[in-house]
Amino acid sequence: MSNHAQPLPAKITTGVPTGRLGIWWFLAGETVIFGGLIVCYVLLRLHHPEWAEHAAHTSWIVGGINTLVLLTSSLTMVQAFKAVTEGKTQRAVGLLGVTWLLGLAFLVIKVFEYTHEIHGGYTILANLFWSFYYLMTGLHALHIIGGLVAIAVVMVRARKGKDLQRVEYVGLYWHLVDVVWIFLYPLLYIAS
Amino acid sequence: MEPSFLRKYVFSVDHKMIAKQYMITGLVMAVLGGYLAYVFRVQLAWPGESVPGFGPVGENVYNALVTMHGTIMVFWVAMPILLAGFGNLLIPLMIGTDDMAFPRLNMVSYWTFLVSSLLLVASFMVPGGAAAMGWTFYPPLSARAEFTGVIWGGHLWILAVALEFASMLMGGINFLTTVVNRRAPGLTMFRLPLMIWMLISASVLFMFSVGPLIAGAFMLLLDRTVGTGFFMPEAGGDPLLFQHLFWFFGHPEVYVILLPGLGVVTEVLPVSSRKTIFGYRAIVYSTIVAGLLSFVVWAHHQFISGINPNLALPFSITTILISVPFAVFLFCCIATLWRGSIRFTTAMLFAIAVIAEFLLGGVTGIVNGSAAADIYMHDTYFVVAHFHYTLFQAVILAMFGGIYHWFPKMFGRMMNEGLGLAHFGLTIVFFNLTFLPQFALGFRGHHRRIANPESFDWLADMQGLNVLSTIGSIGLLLAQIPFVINFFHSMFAGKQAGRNPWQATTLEWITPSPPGHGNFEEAPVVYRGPYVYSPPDSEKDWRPQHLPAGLEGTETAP
Amino acid sequence: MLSWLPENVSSYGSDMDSLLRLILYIVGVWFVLAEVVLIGLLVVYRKKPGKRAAWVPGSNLKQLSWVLLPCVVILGLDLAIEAAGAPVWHTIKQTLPDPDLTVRVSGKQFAWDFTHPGEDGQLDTDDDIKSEFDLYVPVDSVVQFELVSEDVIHSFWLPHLRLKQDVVPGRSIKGWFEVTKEGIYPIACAELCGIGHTTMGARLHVQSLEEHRIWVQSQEPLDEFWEE
Amino acid sequence: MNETLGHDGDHPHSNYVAVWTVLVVLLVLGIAVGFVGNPVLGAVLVFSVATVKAFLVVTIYMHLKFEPLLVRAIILCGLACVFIVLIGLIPDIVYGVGH
Repeated sequence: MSNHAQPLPAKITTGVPTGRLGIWWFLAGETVIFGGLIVCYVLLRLHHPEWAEHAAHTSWIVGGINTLVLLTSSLTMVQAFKAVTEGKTQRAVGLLGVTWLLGLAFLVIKVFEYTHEIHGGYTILANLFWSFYYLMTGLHALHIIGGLVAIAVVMVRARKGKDLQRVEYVGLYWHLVDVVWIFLYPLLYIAS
Repeated sequence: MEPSFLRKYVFSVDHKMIAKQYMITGLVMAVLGGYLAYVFRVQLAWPGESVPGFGPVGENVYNALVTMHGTIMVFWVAMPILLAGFGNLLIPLMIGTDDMAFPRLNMVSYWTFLVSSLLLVASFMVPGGAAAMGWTFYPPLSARAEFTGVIWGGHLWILAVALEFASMLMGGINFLTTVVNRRAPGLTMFRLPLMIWMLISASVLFMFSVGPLIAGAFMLLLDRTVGTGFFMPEAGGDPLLFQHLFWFFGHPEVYVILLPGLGVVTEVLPVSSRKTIFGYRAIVYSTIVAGLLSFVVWAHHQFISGINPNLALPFSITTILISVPFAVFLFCCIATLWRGSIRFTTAMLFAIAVIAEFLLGGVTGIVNGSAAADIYMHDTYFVVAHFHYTLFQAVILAMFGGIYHWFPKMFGRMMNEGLGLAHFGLTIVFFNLTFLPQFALGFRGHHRRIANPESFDWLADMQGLNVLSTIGSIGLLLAQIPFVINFFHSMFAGKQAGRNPWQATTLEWITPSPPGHGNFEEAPVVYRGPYVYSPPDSEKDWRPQHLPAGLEGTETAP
Repeated sequence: MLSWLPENVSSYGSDMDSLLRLILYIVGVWFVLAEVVLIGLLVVYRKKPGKRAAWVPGSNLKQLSWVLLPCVVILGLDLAIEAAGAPVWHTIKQTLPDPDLTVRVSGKQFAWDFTHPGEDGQLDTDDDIKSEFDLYVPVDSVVQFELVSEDVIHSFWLPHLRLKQDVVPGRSIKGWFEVTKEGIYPIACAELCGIGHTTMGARLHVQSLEEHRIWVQSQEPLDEFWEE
Repeated sequence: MNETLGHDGDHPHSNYVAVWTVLVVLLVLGIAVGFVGNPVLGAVLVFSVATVKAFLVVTIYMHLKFEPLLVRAIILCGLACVFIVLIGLIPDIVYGVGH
């Protein structure tokens, strides 16, 4: 540090648009929340090898279909962003609509899955594994619902050609929800 | 166009108004927290007597009092005033921008915080009373309502804390994005005032440490409401898991509220000693090191909680190592005074008191940090005295210092120095009278959170110290009266402050007092570091950050 | 401050007291030194007419060494404190000497239950002696305890023995102590455990070997009485 | 919040459909390795596949590979914290004494 005046540096900020930077900070916070939850589950799961028995009652087929649905929705979401950067707003709105429907499909499948499991006697109180199952998938489903609301808002604005940068922001969020599911799926459905 | 009353004072998106909203809400909560402390201190000094202004204190009421005192002081006083209040007020002003990056998010953040405060206050009025599980909320005590008899108070506590975290996360995102992207031209990271460094370090620490606890709070809420067993051993859960999650957050949280307080000190010291801060980079790096270390020390709160005893030693070593970066900080502050020209303004007195008291808080931390000594000291009044000597000074004393220092930027007027001096003297005397005896009580083995020290024979001959401490705490509360008078009187009738009453160098002092909408009349450009006081090549003993080359010596004040 | 400590009656208590003394001396010296320097600087460099402050930015190593060298010393002292504390921790928490007597301590809201072995010296046999509020142990003998909790977290706290250990439901935590002086000492709960936390106390009765033997024998009828 | 597109923060686009194809193949692979007899080996393989999938989504769909160091550091710090918790808690929760 000097007391003398110094020339201005050419550039001081990161070059990341403010909105996108804010979203990344938000996603980092989300990462730690879901990460903390997953860590708790993993630790207790390692302590209780007998949970494998319960985990066998989750359906890897339904879970797999849902993973496919989410992966595809991520594809349509990123395509919508691409369309925005190419100036094809109407195509972007259409792709956002497809993403929205895929998100809804995920939730519908999830509801059927829950119904089936609860009828089978596997409620949230059945065992700690199921408590974790409902907490983790439930929290994830809440994020999907939040994402659907956000996508709807962005779509309405984008139709009028406004706030197009938000397509990217909501996309970043949506991909993170996808990434969380990519980990939840093996944790709850596959690993024995 | 003049904004409507609602837009200007209630649903404001202006960072200065939001800062005032945070501070006033925090001060109101501080009064509540102080009142709770008064009630249980009287109970401790004269057990069983009816407390004037409250009534008799039952045992569960006592537990609720200490729980809510801790919760309120950490989450509803320290965080909103120091982090959110000073952060909102100072970040845009100090980095030379017109507002936060996301003004509307900022407003949402305050309103979320206000709702959380109301929920917390409401928990006193629900059947069963407020939460009585200790501010650390350890399960299984907190995981089942029947263990304490508190049902709704506990639910509301978790909800309120969760909302408060959400609010502070939004605020943190705002702070970090603003500082990264909206600094004035020329304001590189190493020209930032140290207060900004402290605020963003605190925000980063909060953001990365709170996640696991939020996950834990979801689990705990389900345990309480639905009856799951995430933390109940009979269901396969583990009570220690929550303690780990809590303290993984809890230790960085200490620095979240400590660092902004130290930031106030680093701003006030150079101004009032007319001398550049000693070791700017050393302070920045030691803050970063302390922040990093704070993520790997959490188990020192759990030495005797049943954790694997082999873990204690590594955690004890990392804990004790933390004394090094803080020693660097304190020594740099003390070295700043060397060969200065010290003016004893009220703000300066408080800043010096922060250093003096923090020294005692810091060295007593070594006793707790040593795993072996902690076997004896854990959960005694020694710990209580220790963390009040670190946090009371960082939160309350630094807050007062900050308010006296930046009052012109909040209300355009100066606070009264005479009343300030009285406030300072009484606060320091009674603060030490309250907490010094508690070190002795801790040595005696007086454990925490008991409503009646007379139930244990070996504590009987130390009861006089409890009385002394209570007298101190009552005096400490009364000592705030001059401040309240000063605050409201100066707000309306204080001496008009010019732009730069302290002849300070950082950017907030080139704005009008109080700054108008948009803060700066013309966007500032920064040419130098933040603390150029008494430069050797000038007659003037201060040189603002925005003064271009060739104009040195043309500073005018105020 | 050490004179405020309750009388030490355990075999490892004097190690704990010396550790506390060592830490207090080290940090006390530093605390006083730092405060004296602070106050001295405030007095010497108060504002005086015609005198202006110097320009000392502390940006080079030569100036910074005034701050960094003391910190290196502090680092060394920190490690010394750790080195002094590690054996004490090891003795109290990381070792389990062969016991002369094993007892089970069970915390519950809001009392301590103690299970002593009967004449056979074994726990979980028919002649176990149960007692609420009173733990009986012989003097100068290694007593191993097993801590369990029936409901919430408690903390087994014996100030005169310099011993504290949380009691966690779902875990069984072992520890030990050896009392060097006969007498009756308080036991308290040091972790907030609910409404009755304040009153959750018990007594440790330290008897001579002979007294303890007689006590064990005299308890059998009571135990049968309990069984009914 | 009134940024427009076309500033220096924009990224090149990759072939997203190809990435999606890889992701689906990995999904099938992940399910398949779940049926490996050895539970330890199975778990390692399953989570390796999941990590690769997540890496692809984050770097390409979320364009993290085009972001400056700061943004990558933010995410890495978050992950680092999660790992600290995981490592720090293993001795207690997984191998806790007598629980």
